[in-house]
Amino acid sequence: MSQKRLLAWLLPFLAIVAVAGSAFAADLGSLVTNLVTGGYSERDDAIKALATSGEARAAPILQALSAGDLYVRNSDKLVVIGKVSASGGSGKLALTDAVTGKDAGTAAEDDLDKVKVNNRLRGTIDAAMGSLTLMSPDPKVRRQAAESLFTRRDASALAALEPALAAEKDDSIKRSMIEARAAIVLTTPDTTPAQKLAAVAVVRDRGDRDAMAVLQAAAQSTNGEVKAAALAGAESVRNTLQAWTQAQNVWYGISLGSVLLLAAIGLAITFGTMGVINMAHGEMVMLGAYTTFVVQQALRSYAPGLNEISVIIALPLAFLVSGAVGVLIERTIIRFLYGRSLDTLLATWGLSLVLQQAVRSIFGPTNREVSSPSWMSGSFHVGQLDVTYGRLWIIVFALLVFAALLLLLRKTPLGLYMRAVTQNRPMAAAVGIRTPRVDALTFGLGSGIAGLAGVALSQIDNVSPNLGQGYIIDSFMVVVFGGVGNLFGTLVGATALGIVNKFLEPYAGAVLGKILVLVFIILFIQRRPRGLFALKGRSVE
Amino acid sequence: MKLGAMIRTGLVAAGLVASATTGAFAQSGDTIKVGILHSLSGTMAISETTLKDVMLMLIDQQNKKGGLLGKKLEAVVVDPASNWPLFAEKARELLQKDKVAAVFGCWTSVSRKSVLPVFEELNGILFYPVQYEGQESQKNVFYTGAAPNQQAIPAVDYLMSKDGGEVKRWVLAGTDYVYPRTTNKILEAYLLQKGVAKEDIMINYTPFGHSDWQSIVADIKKFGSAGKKTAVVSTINGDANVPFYKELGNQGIKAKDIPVVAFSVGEEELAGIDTKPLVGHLAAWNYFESVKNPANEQFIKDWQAFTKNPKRVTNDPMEAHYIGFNMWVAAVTKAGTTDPSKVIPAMIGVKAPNLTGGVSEMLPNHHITKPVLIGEIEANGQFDVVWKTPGLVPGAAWSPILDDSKNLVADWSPALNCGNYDNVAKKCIGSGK
Amino acid sequence: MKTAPRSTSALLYLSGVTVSFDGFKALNNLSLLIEPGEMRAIIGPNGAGKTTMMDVITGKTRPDEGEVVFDGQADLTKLDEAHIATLGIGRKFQKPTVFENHTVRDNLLLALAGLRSWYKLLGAAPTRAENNRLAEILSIIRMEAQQHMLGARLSHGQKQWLEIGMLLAQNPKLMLVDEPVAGMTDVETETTAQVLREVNKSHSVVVVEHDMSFVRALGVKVTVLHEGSMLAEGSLDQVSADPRVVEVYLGR
Amino acid sequence: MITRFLWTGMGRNLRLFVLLVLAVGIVVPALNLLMPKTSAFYVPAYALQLIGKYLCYASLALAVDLVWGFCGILTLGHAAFFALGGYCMGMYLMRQIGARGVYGNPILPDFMVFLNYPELPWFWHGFNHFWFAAAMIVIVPSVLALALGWFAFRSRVTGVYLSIITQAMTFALLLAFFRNDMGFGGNNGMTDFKDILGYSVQADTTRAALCFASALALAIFLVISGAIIGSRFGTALIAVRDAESRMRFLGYRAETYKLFVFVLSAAMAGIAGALYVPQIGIINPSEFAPGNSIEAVLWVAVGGRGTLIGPVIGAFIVNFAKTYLTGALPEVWLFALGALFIVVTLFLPKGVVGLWAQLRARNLARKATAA
Repeated sequence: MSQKRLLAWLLPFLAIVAVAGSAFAADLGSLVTNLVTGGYSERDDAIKALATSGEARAAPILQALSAGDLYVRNSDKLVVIGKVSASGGSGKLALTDAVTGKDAGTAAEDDLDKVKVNNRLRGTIDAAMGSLTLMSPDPKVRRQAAESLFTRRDASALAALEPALAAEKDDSIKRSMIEARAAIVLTTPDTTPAQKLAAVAVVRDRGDRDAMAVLQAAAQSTNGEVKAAALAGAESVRNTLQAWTQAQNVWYGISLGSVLLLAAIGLAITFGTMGVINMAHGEMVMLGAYTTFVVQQALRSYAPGLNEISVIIALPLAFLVSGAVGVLIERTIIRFLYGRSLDTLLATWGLSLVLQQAVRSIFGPTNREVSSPSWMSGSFHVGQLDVTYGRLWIIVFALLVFAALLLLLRKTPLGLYMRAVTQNRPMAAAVGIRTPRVDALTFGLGSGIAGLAGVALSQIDNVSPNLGQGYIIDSFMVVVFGGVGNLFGTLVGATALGIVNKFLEPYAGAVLGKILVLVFIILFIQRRPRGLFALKGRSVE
Repeated sequence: MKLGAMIRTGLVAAGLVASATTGAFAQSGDTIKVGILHSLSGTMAISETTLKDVMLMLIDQQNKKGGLLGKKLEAVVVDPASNWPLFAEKARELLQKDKVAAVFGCWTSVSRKSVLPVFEELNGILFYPVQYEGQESQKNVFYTGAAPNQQAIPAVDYLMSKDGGEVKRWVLAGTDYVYPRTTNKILEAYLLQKGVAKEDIMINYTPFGHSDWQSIVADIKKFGSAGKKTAVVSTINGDANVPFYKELGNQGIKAKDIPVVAFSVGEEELAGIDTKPLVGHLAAWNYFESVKNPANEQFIKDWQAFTKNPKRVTNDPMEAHYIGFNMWVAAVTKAGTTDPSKVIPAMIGVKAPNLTGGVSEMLPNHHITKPVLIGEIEANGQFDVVWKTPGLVPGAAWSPILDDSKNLVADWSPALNCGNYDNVAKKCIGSGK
Repeated sequence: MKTAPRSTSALLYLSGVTVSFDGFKALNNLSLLIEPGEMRAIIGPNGAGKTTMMDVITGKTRPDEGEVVFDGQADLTKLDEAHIATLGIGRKFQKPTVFENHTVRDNLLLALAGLRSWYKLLGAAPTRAENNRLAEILSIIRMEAQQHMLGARLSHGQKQWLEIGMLLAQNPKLMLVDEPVAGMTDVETETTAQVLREVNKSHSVVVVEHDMSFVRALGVKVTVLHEGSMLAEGSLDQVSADPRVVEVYLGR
Repeated sequence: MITRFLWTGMGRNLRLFVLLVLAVGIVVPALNLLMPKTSAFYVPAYALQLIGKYLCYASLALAVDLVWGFCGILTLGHAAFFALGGYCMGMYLMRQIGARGVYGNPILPDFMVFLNYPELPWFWHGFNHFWFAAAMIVIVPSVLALALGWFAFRSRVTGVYLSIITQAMTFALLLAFFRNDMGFGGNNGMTDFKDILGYSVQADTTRAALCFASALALAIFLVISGAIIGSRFGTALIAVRDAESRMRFLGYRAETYKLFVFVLSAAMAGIAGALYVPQIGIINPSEFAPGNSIEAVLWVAVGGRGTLIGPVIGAFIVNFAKTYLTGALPEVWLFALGALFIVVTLFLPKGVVGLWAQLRARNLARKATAA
């Protein structure tokens, strides 16, 4: 073992001694200097040293390092923390002296040298922060600290964990800390088998993936009893997780279904009620996504404060943009093709080529960045089920759109006219409905909804000229499978196909799963040539 | 219409087709034509259009420097429209009709495979700028992108090192086509060699443009919770990356827990993603825009001026074209002619500076020497170089790790003049010549 | 269930036939007997199930319950349209449907009894017997002059005639004729009645019609349908005296 | 009898058109082979290959026209039959490479060596024989068409539903052939062919022969199609297209008529695909892309559906435009192509041939009034 490695190994222990006796107080300045010099290994040690130094400045410095906010000023090699200042003007960072915590003026990024971190250092910082923040007054930070100790399982943290555990009042955080301690006990070689057995029980009761990881690692133990307990514990966790996997598949299926529903529902209107096979439907979706992009760009420059709700602002605009393009298409192309529904397919295919190339010419061929607002990022747990906010909102949104559309068709005069025109055009015209206008509005409505879908899809997929192509075939499958002219069919069809797809995927793989779904649709249409919810009766033909 | 008249009309029509397609035969003697064979429409336009632009810039710059052999260079741009047979057809058009001196083009493996026979038959020159699966060396092709040993292997080495997090468990996730298949095959063999257990390697393939990553990301999460440090080696192709990374971010997979190292994600791809949730994930390339040196800064400045867009990013395949183009210019100058049969031999040994501060050299196997860089994604969509090979790595056409190819070498120098020479059997096998 | 279809002397035998569309009963326990050589008129208000009954007989619609037997042995509920047609049931639709892109002659040729298999048709030219028969029918329907005219260019009345001609060409044992005189002038109606009576000499005929004067002109047994069931049966005078029939036709 | 069947069905125009196709098939390769390169009449190999390709596309368009124009089935999956024929040919050509592959394996194609196949998969056996491959080129697409049509026509799936089914079929095949595990070379497909029937695919004479073969195939397809449409079968077929249920009530089994034509058309598409592959030099799954099938339909629409001659003309017009525009206007050619499709559907519902007929009719009318 090289001297350095030995030192690294000993350092935490030395540091604990130092905290206890405060006789070994290293100079903060030199600790911070070590943090920014040398290779990653040396700096790794420096982080550990700083973390265990007991210095009050340790936590903010490490946090800044982890976040990439720690800099070295070129002019005087001073280590500073830089933050984008609200008032500092463009490109200037407000600086704080890392060691003293005092204001150090402002500087442009070019005058600073960023202190680099890699994943290894981030991990070390995380573990260190775990011990450092266990006593934080903020319960959220304490909980996070306990959780990060559980995943890091850093033996040196045990010393910090015990007093924190004694001081903790909040039961659930206490529970997290006990789990963290158990995890550390299980991974530290020099704990007794009895301690380990008790720890296995604690971890097993936690019951999630992380617990599984700890137990599987513990199952490598040389002690037979511990090994057996860990294996049994892992088995029980696995069984719980297995059950949750099914729930997860259903959830993923519903989520995929909601995307399919969004993409298909506009088509259900234009195709299902008007008989127009709109191959440019995907491009309407794409226009909606690009509208979101433009809205975000505009907000970024003119009203950065509204960025969080940019997606919501984009919704009506996307509806209008796609809807307007839809009306334009209907007035200039589709209306000449009523009664020649297969011809609409050809014309709109040409149109989709034109629209794609137009977007490519205007926005360039590359993907465009559409960011997610914070309320659409991240996830939460329901039992062992990971529910991501983005997907949840898309499901909610899909259902809202569906409900609104249903309401529109059933309860408004426009809806009544639409149904009248699609059922019997000459009759509708005879009773004074202006059919051309209704046609244009119906097509505009279908396209507008596609635009709404585009806003949602911009959150999970590429915003590129090819966006629409990826959904057009799936959308047709959904509408046809559900039964043309039946909105509920589209809802059920989308959900069913989504869930079937997700249940097949783990067994057959993503590709074969999709092939099987397609074959299923082909066979299904043979059985029920008019889809899931077909109208029956003489009037059909 | 009488029979004779009808046939006559038909023949005239056929003749028109023939003459229109060959019409522009008039080869003006005072320019040297350079073909650009990159998709400008269809699914690959997203990546390839940039390369067309960079070629136009390089040609423009060369002309400002006085052209080549006293003649101006003239770019001939065609659109193979992400359609593989069309690549072959357009390659033939460039070589036969436009008589271009060299072609810079292709992105996907299949487009390269599609044009290979054409270049072989018509003895053209193709510069291929994209990292690829290797296991190939063709006399008429110069591979300026990375071979697997210039990207994949160093990346895995890095992850296995202390700095990379001492990864013990590996997810090899890729799009189902030949580049990921080959790369993963090489990586699997390499990892097994390094003592990684078979059950610690998970291989997953998805179709092109895969957009629903929920299940697979959940699987990766599951695989990563076995108590060993886990990393994902991603050979996921272009379009599918954005939803993949978005899903990673949403499901809270942080780089410090399960880092993802990608071989097909560069600055251009990141420009389409909100990178904040992805900070710390990795990419392995031979060039990053963030590399600091005068040549690169000049290149970026020129590029942004040429595209009139101060935010346009640069990426690795662009650098490959930069190197390849300069090498070709050097070789033509050396040979004193653009005749491929003279230029091809002259290419071997030609040196050209790359944009990371070194000088790349064309090897006898038609691959080049390049440094390998590992970058971490930063919040601003750039990469922060966290590791770099000490020197330049020579590209290997044939992987020494795989049984099929461990005895093979490619050497187009006059002594061997063979793309797949069996070192043990001492002969040139298959279609190597 | 494997019961042999009931053997009967009737040409067409319907018993307890029920058809429902999404809960609505288009036919409700309908029974009907047509004797060989008989001509029958079927009347009833809109939605009485007349056309659905035709659909059931010709195999277009499968009944939910009930038996349909043709010529004493063939169970029509098990057969498809083409098979039923070749057994000898011809149908003329309410709205005249002729093949618009074919000439009158080709329309008749297609209808002509005989060749139906696709591979035989590939190499076949019309035989002399077929040509003779075509000439005969053309003269019956008085369309010799229009024989090379496309179906699409015929007037409504001409299309009706062509359809009748096609029925003749098909030479079925039983003809189902759906509203043959809709849109015809009085004179045409009279001629049609004549033709049908003529046809009836060699074929059994079921006529569905609204036009009472036409039914009266036919002078045959009448069946009144209402809400999918048989309401009354007898001569036209008998049924029009039936108070229930009056109720159905006039009561609402 | 057969000859009578073949000749009586064909109209005069069609007969002349067939001769024209044959003439192109003979003259173009001949000019390539016989003329000196400096001659104004010399057809360069590049143009020869393009014309060969157009001829194959024209056969595909004709196949689409048979089912769309004469059965009323808007097929959105015909490129699948074309690609299947192409794959059968590709498998034969791969087997002909023998030990000349990069790994020098005498039996296994390169991609199999690479994917560690221990031996040739069962479905690759026999493809080393040309006769076997030739049979498969016809059989594989036909059987698929038979299976699909059998189910679909019997269950009376019609109109747009049928279109969607055919699209689902080609999409499923696309995904399937992309899978490397299928044993057809995955995304890269098959390429780098060497020989066909012992002749190098890169030799000028082979190219000329393939171009001629494509013209010959197209001519034969035209003759067969014309004969079928002109026969009593054709009369019945068109009647089925116009009023299917009426035909059933006349005692015709409409599904068998459609099925026969659908299968025949699939076989034609397969042969066209098989001729296409050695000329193009690659077959890969993107040939199954749904867009390709739609494009084939558009060729027919441009030329004029239900006319037999129209689709051939349409295929030539659209593909020539594509060849020309992707070179001349690489940035904006999609605008032009898209606009062409819109304009044709809006203003030329009967395609170019329809326009021609219309103009001629007007001309005749004018002459009549003038006289």
